[in-house]
Amino acid sequence: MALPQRKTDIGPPHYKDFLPPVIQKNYGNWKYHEIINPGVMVHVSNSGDKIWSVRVASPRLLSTDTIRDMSAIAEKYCGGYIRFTTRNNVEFLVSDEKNLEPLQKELKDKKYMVGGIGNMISNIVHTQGWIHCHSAASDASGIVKVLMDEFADYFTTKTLPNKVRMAVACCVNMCGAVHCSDIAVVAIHRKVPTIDHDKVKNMCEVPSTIGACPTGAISPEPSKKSVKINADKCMYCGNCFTVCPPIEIHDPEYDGVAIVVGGKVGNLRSNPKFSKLAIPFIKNNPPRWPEVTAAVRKILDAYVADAKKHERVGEWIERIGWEKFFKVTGLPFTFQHIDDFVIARETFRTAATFKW
Amino acid sequence: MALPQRKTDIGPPHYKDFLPPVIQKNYGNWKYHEIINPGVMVHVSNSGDKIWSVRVASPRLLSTDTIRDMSAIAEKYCGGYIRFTTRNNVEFLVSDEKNLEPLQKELKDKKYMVGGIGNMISNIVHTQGWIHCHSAASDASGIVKVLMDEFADYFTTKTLPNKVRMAVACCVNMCGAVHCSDIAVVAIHRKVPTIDHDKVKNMCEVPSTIGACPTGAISPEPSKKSVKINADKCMYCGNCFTVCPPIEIHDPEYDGVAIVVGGKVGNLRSNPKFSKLAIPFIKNNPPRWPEVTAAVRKILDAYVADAKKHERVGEWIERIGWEKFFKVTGLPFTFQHIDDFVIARETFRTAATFKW
Amino acid sequence: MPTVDFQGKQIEVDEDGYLVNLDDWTKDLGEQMAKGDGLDLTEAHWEVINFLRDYYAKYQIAPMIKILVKEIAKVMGPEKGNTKYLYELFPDGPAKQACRYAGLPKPTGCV
Amino acid sequence: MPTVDFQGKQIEVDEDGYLVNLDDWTKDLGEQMAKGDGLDLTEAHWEVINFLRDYYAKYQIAPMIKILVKEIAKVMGPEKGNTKYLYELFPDGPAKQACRYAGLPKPTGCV
Amino acid sequence: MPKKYETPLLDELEKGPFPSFVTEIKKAAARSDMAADELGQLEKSYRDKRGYWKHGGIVGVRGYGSGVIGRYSSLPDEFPNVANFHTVRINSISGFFYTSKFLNEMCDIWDKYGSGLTNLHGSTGDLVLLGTNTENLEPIFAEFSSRGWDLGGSGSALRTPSCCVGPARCEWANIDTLDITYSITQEWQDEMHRPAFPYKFKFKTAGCAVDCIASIARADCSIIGTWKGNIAVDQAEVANYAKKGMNIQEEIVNMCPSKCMSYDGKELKINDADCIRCMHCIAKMTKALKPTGEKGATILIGSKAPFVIGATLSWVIVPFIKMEPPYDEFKDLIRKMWEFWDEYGKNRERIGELIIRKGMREFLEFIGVEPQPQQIKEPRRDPFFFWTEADLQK
Amino acid sequence: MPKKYETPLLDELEKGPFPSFVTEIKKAAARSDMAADELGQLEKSYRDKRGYWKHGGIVGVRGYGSGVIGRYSSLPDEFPNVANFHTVRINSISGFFYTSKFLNEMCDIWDKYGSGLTNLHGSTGDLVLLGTNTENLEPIFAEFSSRGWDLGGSGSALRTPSCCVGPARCEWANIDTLDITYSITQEWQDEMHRPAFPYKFKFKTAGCAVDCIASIARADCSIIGTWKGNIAVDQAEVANYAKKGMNIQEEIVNMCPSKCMSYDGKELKINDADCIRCMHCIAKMTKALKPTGEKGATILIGSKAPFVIGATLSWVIVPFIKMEPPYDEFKDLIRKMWEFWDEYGKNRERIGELIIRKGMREFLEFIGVEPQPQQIKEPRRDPFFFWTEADLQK
Ligand code: SRM
Ligand code: SRM
Ligand code: SRM
Ligand code: SRM
Ligand code: SF4
Ligand code: SF4
Ligand code: SF4
Ligand code: SF4
Ligand code: SF4
Ligand code: SF4
Ligand code: SF4
Ligand code: SF4
Repeated sequence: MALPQRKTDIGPPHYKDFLPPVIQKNYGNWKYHEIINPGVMVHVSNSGDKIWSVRVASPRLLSTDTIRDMSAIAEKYCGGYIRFTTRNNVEFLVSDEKNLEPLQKELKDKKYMVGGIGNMISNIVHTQGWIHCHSAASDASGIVKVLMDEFADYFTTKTLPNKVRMAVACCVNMCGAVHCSDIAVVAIHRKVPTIDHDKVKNMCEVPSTIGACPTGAISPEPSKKSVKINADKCMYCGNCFTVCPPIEIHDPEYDGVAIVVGGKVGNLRSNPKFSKLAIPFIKNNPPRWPEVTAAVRKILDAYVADAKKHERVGEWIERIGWEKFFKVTGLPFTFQHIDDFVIARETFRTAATFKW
Repeated sequence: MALPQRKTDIGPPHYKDFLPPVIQKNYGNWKYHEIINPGVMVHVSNSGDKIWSVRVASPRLLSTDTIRDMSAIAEKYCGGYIRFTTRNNVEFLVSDEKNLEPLQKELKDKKYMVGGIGNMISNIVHTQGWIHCHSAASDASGIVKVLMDEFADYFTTKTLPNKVRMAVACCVNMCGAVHCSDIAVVAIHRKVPTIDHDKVKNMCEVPSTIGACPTGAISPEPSKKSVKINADKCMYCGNCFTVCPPIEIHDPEYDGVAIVVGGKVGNLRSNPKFSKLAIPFIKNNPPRWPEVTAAVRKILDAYVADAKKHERVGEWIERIGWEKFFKVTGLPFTFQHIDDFVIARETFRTAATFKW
Repeated sequence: MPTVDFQGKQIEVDEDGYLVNLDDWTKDLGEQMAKGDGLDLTEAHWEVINFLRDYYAKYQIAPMIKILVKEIAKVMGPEKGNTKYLYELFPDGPAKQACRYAGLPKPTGCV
Repeated sequence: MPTVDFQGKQIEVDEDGYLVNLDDWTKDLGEQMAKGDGLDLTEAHWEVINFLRDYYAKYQIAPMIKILVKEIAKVMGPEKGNTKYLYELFPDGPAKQACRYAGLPKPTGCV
Repeated sequence: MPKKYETPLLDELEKGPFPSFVTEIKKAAARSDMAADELGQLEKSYRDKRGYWKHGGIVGVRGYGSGVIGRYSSLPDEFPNVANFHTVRINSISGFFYTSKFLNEMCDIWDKYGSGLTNLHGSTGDLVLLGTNTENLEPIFAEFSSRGWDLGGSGSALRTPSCCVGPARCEWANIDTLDITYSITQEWQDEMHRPAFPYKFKFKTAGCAVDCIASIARADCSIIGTWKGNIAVDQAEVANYAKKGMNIQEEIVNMCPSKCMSYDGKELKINDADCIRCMHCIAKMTKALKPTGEKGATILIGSKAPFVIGATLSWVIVPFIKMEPPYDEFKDLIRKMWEFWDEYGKNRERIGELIIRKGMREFLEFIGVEPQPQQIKEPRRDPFFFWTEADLQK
Repeated sequence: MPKKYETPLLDELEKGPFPSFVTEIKKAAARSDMAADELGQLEKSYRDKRGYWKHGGIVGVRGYGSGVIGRYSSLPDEFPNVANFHTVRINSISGFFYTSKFLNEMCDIWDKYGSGLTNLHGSTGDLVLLGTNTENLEPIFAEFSSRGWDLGGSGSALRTPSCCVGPARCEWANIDTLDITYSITQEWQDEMHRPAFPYKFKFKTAGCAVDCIASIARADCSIIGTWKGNIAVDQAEVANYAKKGMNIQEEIVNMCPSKCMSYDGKELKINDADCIRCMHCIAKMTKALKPTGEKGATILIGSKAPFVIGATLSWVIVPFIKMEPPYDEFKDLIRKMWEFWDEYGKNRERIGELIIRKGMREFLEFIGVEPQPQQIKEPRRDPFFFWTEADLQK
């Protein structure tokens, strides 16, 4: 069968063609919203018009089967209009109030997980992992799955002091917002990469490889037309591996994840914050990484128990102080927690004030 | 006349021998103090004993004449006991209350400036300047004199929201606490140093000179057995000049001072803070640097007008925000204010929040 | 490892057709690779390929596109100093085709 | 500039007696400088002076005291590896005397 | 019939309440050889605790240098159907709005030419078609582009811009995030499809400082809506919130970062001159508070992941700019930034890293933006700084 | 009769209420040739807007490598009496206490051998004798040392330690600042007099976190007194402060950085577990509040002026250490730090710079101190970090 005529540089279709009519009409004219329950919110326009959004969880990795099923549901209750959120949840956009209940019923019947709106744990931003990326030091989807199972009630019913944004990245390239999440998991290596010297000269740009190293651990090895790594300086980031295929860094024995906490991106109350290291390492333990869920549980529970209303995880920690964070969570403080990278000195405690 | 027998490595005398008896008796046993007036405070011991301290300003550079005069006063009213403060004021230590009034009278009669205790401008920490240092880009004593003249009433009578600690350094070696002062003046150069190449090879360690440059602007000039300076990278700090005499950086036409603000060293309320750049440059205008006093006056007045009780200058600025500091003081904001040194990125505004 | 037959010899290439041993490269091999993609290499193509090879020999890295574009502008005239022109010459893109024909290592990372 | 008379020649020195032209240095000049301070240079002194000269020739800087002390410990025995011993040899201190006799530039800065 | 693999480990991940990606792969694996081998290889990864993919390949569609991520299995013999298994990035719709019609069409094409697996969406915001063979790339492109869809970015190119839902369904949007995203995407098609930058470049647009697209954390250019004017207070609604149990003093006034609010139990007062527009009070009392006055955006530059100098957040370059179609002033500004990057950027150097390396002054002078205290948290601390000849003459 | 210079510019600095350094120089110049030439040269500096001193010279007293700052005029012909004009640093008394007897003796010696000018005190804390000729150095040293005084530090050596007035006259001192200063000064005379460090090293000791000696800003080792225990509250005195007009809520409770205080108009309560011992409440209500429990010090390392990497503040190494004579534990700790510095320090590298260069871990392991969250403001942000073989086996 002949292929249709290809076009180039046309860009995506215009968004207007995908907006429900009530949105087109009230575009930019919304007055307020109300959260009806963790799965449903309504936006009310200055004109009085309303649109209801019903949110369901998604594993993000979707088969066409599931997409077709969602389409069918959207057609039945939403005039075919559906959207995805910036955290990969699905939102059914309901223009007609009478469809709201039947839609929710069908979703529940079909075992869709409804929720995530308000002060909840919403979906976990994540990345490819062993599913599609060469760089992964762990799997992202699996960890997301077990964490969301563990905290499902915080998606569907139980509320928190504020939203808790989680992320999982399968390597330190961090193709998510790990570096600014309330609680996040990032996969790391812990062994110096090995180099297949014979291949370097054919497959690898030596200057780029040297330049890729954040700590300057790589230098030329002219005799082999290759490079060498100063093991004392290497902190296993894998950037050399990214730019130079003959360098190998995976080591199942020593790969695993670190947990970082206290980041945020919004400007509310306090400025956007980076996540900071809470747990330097947990071994990969597929398929359900029980040590990871337990660790996150410990941190989350401490937050829930102690945070004030509206306080994000990072705001809570900054209020009580990091020394107290380690105390209340019982997490050990190690040399790995003390920064020794570029802005290390800015993290040292240049004050005589702290808690015991 | 034969010299007395020299001794070595004996260290200073024991401090006990210099403490008034009431202090010896109540050493470590003080209960509280009261500030009677800006020039007098009393410390009360758990035993009920008291010691009064009467503070007078000092230019720090003292002739033996003046020291003898102070000694005489101390002998008359204080059993000969006198001390200097960490900011170079003089404290007459009165053990007998009845000496308090006559002492104050004599000090006033002799035109000693009494004050500095409490929420005042105390003496200005400073350095050698043109009086004794080869490195000076301005004079310290002169600037201190005109500033203290300008703000004399804040030493003797008028109180402030909190102490205002000032410092003056005659070059960026900053032999004072300029980098952590409420308001400070630091002398700077603005021209690339010149090199007397012939002398470098005899008088100067090339590697040390290269290593001294904070920006890596210096490299070897092997043909001349000397060094060369990359003018684009040089920010006129003068460190090369310090380590290598054949390098000259003084340029009366372009030398002058910068004003930094908002630093503190104490841990009260907020952590110790660095001073930050407020005014990048004011030309040297001896003998009385009127532009410097006017600029400091402007900053101080804004602080006095707007700060809450107990707020230090830096705490006030952080509360209102730096953008508002520039607005209320009317000081221009320039490219020089934006950091481009080692931790520059940490000073960029990584938030969408600020005042107009 | 896949191979290509070149003048009777089996030359090793990777999945994307880049040489496994850069020393295997000859001008003719470049021509043959292009033919495989349905391309006849003109002088204009060779201008690019030679620049890539020279640059690589000198710096051990492939030039950034912007450098390549500037070079072309210099040699072929400013109206050709843009990526459009490069894609006219090499429809699959300079990374995919020109670097391959030039016998450079496969560009990495930037995906 | 002050000068010193050395074997009939006027050698330029600075206020502290350091050579203005390092090339003027000879062993005898070193000896003469020491004599001026009332010192007779023994082998132990020369051990230090030679080390200073070698080090300077190699690195273009005077060694840090700690390096000098370690070197002495190595050559003369651990009981002499301390500053006390250095000050016994050179009562005015290694910077003021040994570097000067060795014809090194005047140490700067560290005051 | 695709091959059926035993997956005891992955099966564990079908348990529990959250929808399972394993179930999704299994659904596709029932029909697709590719999906089946993906499942098989993944089970092996779970067993061996390591991935089995090789370094990215160079594949794509004619005329484009980007839009496809090449991927080869390192176990091609064991899993031949994923021996090559590339992802195709389809440029999504502003705000991630879809219709069932389009989704169904998309599924039809993808079932025909690909694994039947997708990511809705990738982290950058593309509609990711997860896994197909090299020979299917051109057909897929023809099918999509003929229907009005195009590929997104990859490589050292402009990446697919994305945005929050904004004016389409949010009362706080100060700018038209969807239109801005559409407009810049259309404007810079060439920059997206034919990599010519030193490294990747990402735009993300948020309607307000809540930043529901995380623009400040992961966009080379973060566009964040804001306003110049007062917050209008509806005191009756304030009273309503109080009545419903909100502790206005604790939850709102005390949490205001600029401490510019006060509440006496009746009236909520805002000293607007001191408000830093953090959005806290507005977000928590949406019925009572509303920004008024001029609307526009703050432009921030430079956020990215940790390599090479550590993760960065975007920082303010232009505190306020009007954002109205056709956004010429904004686009000109971006062009100047790219010119700067083009001039000085090293290979694999993001624009933010370049600015940190070169200093803000060179960048600001190049793009013609004045120094302003809004660009910094605090002025420099050390008295080391540069003077140009022109500065000296002032 | 010393030469008399016209000083129209400097005369301007005799005006105004603050005591004039010019007047001081003039007083000395009336008797001293050196002081007279100092005055003349200074007037010239004021006219030409530049200093006229040359790079430091190497002068000193026998057996010492430090204690004297060599200084030569660059205009020796014009001002021959300051052609060489060195300063002598006399090690001051802990807490800067003096008797008139000593001061008078000091003046006698200094008038005989020097310019008659002093600094009371230098920034480091020495009693600075400002300006004398080379030939007077030995006599000056003999006069002082025979009376029980010694020189202070200079060069790459231990510098004269200094401290706040502490227990001698302050109710807040947690440690005996004077005794500590005396003890370390005596302990390390050799380190002070015979430079053998990579660069200078300064101790400053403050009795509490008020830090009246600015130790955290300008000491390689800052010793700051602190306590482990509760703050005892005298409620009657609290009431007194309130009666006298203190707004306790505003001035004390709201300004407490850890927000661990509360006040209901009657009782002031402190949640001691959350107190960070900043000293604010205690300083402002000294009669009402008093720390109790164990006393000791926090040891911080590393503050210094801007060269080469920018100014630093000291940071916590040991959160709490007992400080009781003979301070052996503390002294051993310092010796280990010096060993580390000796081992790895480069020429002109302060210990703080070295730790920043090498990383805290190497330093802490070397000196045998555990990692503790009190040492940092916050943990690292980027997931780049080291593992030793031992770590991996854990
Ligand atoms: C749908 C979505 C935008 C989109 O274009 O898709 C969205 C929608 C809304 N956000 Fe958001 N936010 C969305 C991602 C975000 C993100 C981005 C992210 O998570 O990566 C953030 C920044 C998180 C951070 O700071 O780290 C975000 C931080 C907020 C906040 C701030 C919470 C706080 O106090 O810190 C609010 C205000 C609130 O909840 O009071 C908010 C409020 C809202 C409101 C109420 C805005 C409105 O008036 O419509 C919307 C519903 C709230 C809800 O879901 O609870 N939204 N929101 C995104 C839903 C993601 C999801 O599936 O859960
Ligand atoms: C005498 C002196 C110690 C010495 O050993 O010489 C001293 C003595 C006292 N200081 Fe201080 N401080 C002295 C230098 C300092 C310094 C160091 C400096 O300025 O370089 C500081 C740190 C400044 C900073 O943070 O930048 C300092 C910050 C304070 C503070 C904290 C003020 C604040 O709230 O930030 C207090 C507490 C107060 O005033 O309430 C204080 C309180 C006191 C008390 C009340 C302590 C006491 O109970 O005796 C003493 C009298 C206060 C006064 O002068 O107003 N002292 N005080 C120093 C006098 C210097 C002078 O001549 O003015
Ligand atoms: C697919 C996606 C993850 C996902 O599962 O969603 C992804 C996947 C990859 N990213 Fe990413 N990045 C993706 C969003 C991101 C983001 C988030 C964002 O865009 O908001 C980031 C962090 C923000 C940033 O740009 O810094 C991100 C930072 C990186 C980096 C680090 C770049 C840096 O400057 O430090 C690399 C490394 C590189 O470029 O070589 C990278 C590289 C990669 C590569 C190409 C790995 C490589 O070196 O070959 C991954 C291909 C995976 C595969 O085989 O499918 N990816 N990458 C995301 C793109 C989907 C889409 O187009 O929608
Ligand atoms: C006299 C004094 C200033 C004063 O007027 O009080 C002083 C004077 C000099 N200092 Fe200083 N420093 C003095 C306290 C300081 C302080 C403050 C302190 O010790 O609390 C500092 C900042 C803290 C620090 O240590 O970093 C200080 C940081 C410097 C530096 C920068 C060191 C660095 O690591 O960045 C230098 C440069 C150098 O060492 O070459 C320096 C160098 C100098 C030299 C020796 C200049 C030179 O390179 O030859 C000055 C000699 C002046 C002269 O001819 O009389 N001086 N110097 C202070 C010593 C008096 C005393 O012993 O009591
Ligand atoms: S985070 Fe790393 S492993 Fe995961 S998708 Fe991105 S580059 Fe690949
Ligand atoms: S893994 Fe990272 S730190 Fe180690 S050599 Fe490679 S690039 Fe450098
Ligand atoms: S600050 Fe500079 S000029 Fe002033 S005394 Fe110190 S080194 Fe000399
Ligand atoms: S003045 Fe400072 S920046 Fe300039 S060359 Fe000398 S050391 Fe470097
Ligand atoms: S960023 Fe602001 S405008 Fe956009 S969806 Fe979130 S709250 Fe609404
Ligand atoms: S927007 Fe933020 S800063 Fe402004 S009044 Fe509301 S809470 Fe305060
Ligand atoms: S630092 Fe503390 S103990 Fe020392 S004088 Fe100041 S307030 Fe008193
Ligand atoms: S000492 Fe500081 S932290 Fe502790 S209670 Fe008092 S004000 Fe609060």
